[in-house]
Parts: sequence; structure tokens; C-alpha cells
Amino acid sequence: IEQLQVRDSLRMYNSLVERCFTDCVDSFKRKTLDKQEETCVRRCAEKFLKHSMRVGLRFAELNQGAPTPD
Amino acid sequence: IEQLQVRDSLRMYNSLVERCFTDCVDSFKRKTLDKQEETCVRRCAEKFLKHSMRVGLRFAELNQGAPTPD
Amino acid sequence: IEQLQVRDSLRMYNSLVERCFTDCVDSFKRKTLDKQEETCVRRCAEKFLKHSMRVGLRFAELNQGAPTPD
Amino acid sequence: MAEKEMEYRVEMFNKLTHTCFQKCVESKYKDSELNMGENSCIDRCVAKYWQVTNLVGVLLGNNRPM
Amino acid sequence: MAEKEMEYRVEMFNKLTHTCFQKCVESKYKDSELNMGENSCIDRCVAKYWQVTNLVGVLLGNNRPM
Amino acid sequence: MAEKEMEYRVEMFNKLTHTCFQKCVESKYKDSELNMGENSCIDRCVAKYWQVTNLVGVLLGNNRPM
Repeated sequence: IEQLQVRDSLRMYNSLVERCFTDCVDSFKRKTLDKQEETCVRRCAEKFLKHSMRVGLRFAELNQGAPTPD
Repeated sequence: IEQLQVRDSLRMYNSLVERCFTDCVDSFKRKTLDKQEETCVRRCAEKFLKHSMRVGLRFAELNQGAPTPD
Repeated sequence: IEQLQVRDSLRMYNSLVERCFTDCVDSFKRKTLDKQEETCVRRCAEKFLKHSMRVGLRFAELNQGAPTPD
Repeated sequence: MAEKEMEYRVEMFNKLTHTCFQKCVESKYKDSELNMGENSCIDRCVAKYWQVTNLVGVLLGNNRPM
Repeated sequence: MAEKEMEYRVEMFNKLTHTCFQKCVESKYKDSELNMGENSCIDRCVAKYWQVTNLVGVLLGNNRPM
Repeated sequence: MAEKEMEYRVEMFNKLTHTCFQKCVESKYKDSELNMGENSCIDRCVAKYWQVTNLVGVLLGNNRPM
């Protein structure tokens, strides 16, 4: 439950945006995202969410003293 | 108003100091700032403030759904 | 006293862990720390604590307007 | 809740400011003015950051506009 | 105190997430799935981060397990 | 207000500690002592950080020191 809250938190949202923006947007010749940047942001965000869910699961297991996968 | 508070916030002050220190001070042979470092810090701080005011304006426009300059 | 609280704070603990992990652990072929990584983490943590105690002392002196060592 | 939302916006503004400064302002600090190139970079950076925020918000299932 | 402890855990989780993403996930984002290599890297990264947290806790004289 | 001020000082102390560690302490960690060079670098780093804080404070129109 705690991990779920953390994952859904606004702080996570902010740091996801910052990371995906930093990694995907480097050109400022236009004021709108081009197709490539948008795709990059989508993938980045999806990967980050999957990543953070996985981290949340492992973290919960460790908090409960469960054995970790090798 | 919100943006003004943000801009004036102590957190902004702290991050301005950290950024300008990191970018401008690299030598630790003396314990006082030399002239060049001081100039660099002044410019950095002024640029950062102008920057953050501009960001605040644009941010406020977007929050109100205004069109952005191209 | 203030500095002591800061030094002991959980936030300091977190940032110490993050720094020493980032600097010392780079291989993820195993799920346990090897001897070298463990040694690195120990030294890193001890250095960081000594460092932060020293910073705390100097910071306190400056807060009280004391002259700083040259 | 409203307080958390407010804190979130402050944090977002700080991250945005930090990131766009990094991306747009040259770190040699040769003078204390923002030049034209920096200014238009900043405007576009803010606009794009905003779009990324909205795009991510949609992916996360936020239905209120950010 | 319990609240501070909670806040500490949230912060720890966020740092851990951030650091392991940096260490394990390639930043080209060629697709939106985590591949097998990334997944096992993440698991080991979390496990090692945990160990570092405990190791540092012992050095700091924490007697409760983290 | 006093609480915010306090929080600000804690944050400042943390940033200062982080930054001076980065600037002064070699990250190979060959041993667990700070050597003489690192120690004097730390002292000067703190002193200069302090000066930058004051300098910026003046620019921002703070009339209280620090």
C-alpha cells in the first residue's frame, strides 16, 4: 500500500516529467513537440512506470524480509 | 501571484546559490572569492533571476490557456 | 545543535546512501555486494561523515561570525 | 489535498526553471543579460515542458488538464 | 516521528527508483518495454541498494534494521 | 516563517555539504580518512559558498545577513 501511494504520488509525476523531458527534448527551434520527441516521451514514461512498479515490488519484498530473485 | 511567491521563495534562493557556486567557483587555493569568480556569480545570479521571471510569465500564460509566442 | 540535528537527519542518511551507492556500485551481474564494493561503501560513508562534520563546524563558525582558518 | 497540489506545482515550476536554464542559458556567463537566442529558447522550452507534462498526465490517466 | 520515518522511506524509494533507472535502463527508449537484461539489472540494483542502506545504517549506529 | 527559515538553513547546509563533497573529495575512496588537501579544500569551499550566499542575498535585496 505504501509503495502504491509513493508510485502514484505527484512527486513521482514531476520527476518522471523532468527525466523524460531531459532525455527526449533537446531542440528548441520550434515550440511544439515533433513526432520523434513525442514517441520518445511516451516510451520513456511507459518504461519509467514499469520500472517503478518493479522497484516497488522488490522494495516491498525486501521490507518484508522475503528472499530476492537471483 | 503564485509564481511570484515561488520566485521569491527561499528554495529558489538556495538553488540559485548552488548553481552559481557550482558553475563559477572551481579553485580552492584561497578562502575568498577572487574578482573573476565574483563577476561570474553576479552575472549568473542576474541571468538566473531574469530567466526565472521569464519562465514564471510563460508558465502563468500556459496556466491560463493563453497562446504562446512562437 | 542545529548542525547536529541536520547531520543526524534522515535526509542526510538518504543522500549518503545514494552517493556511496552511485560512486561504488556499477556492476549488476550479482545481487550481493562484492568485497570491493563493500569496502568502497564503507570508506565513502566514513569520508562523507567526516566531511559533513567538518562542514558543520565551519558552517557554525560562519553563522557566529568567527574568523575562518586560511 | 489542495496543499499537496500547490506543493506539486511549486516543485514542477522549480524543476522546469532548473531544466530550461540548463538547456538554454550558456554557462560561461559572459554578461548578465539573456540574449535573443536564449530568450526564445526559454519560451519554447517552457512550452515543450508543458506539453510533456500534459502528455505524461494523459498516460497516467489524469483527466484534469494540468 | 513516525511521519518523518515515513517521509524518509518515500524519499529513499524515490532516490532508489531514480538511481536504478539511471544505472539499468538505456536512455534511447527504442521501445516501451523493459527487456530481460534491464529487468534483472533492476532486481539486482534494488537488492544492492538495500544492502548499501543497511551497511551505512550499521556504520551510523542504527540498531533497527532498515 | 521561522520554521521556513529553519528549513531553508537545513536545505542550504545539505546543498553545501553535497557540493563541497563533490568539489573536494576524490571519489575513488582509497582510504577512509580525509587527507590534508581535502580538509583545506573543504574549509575554503565552505567559506566561499558562504560568500556566494551573501553576495546573492545582496543582489536579491535581502538586508539581513546570511
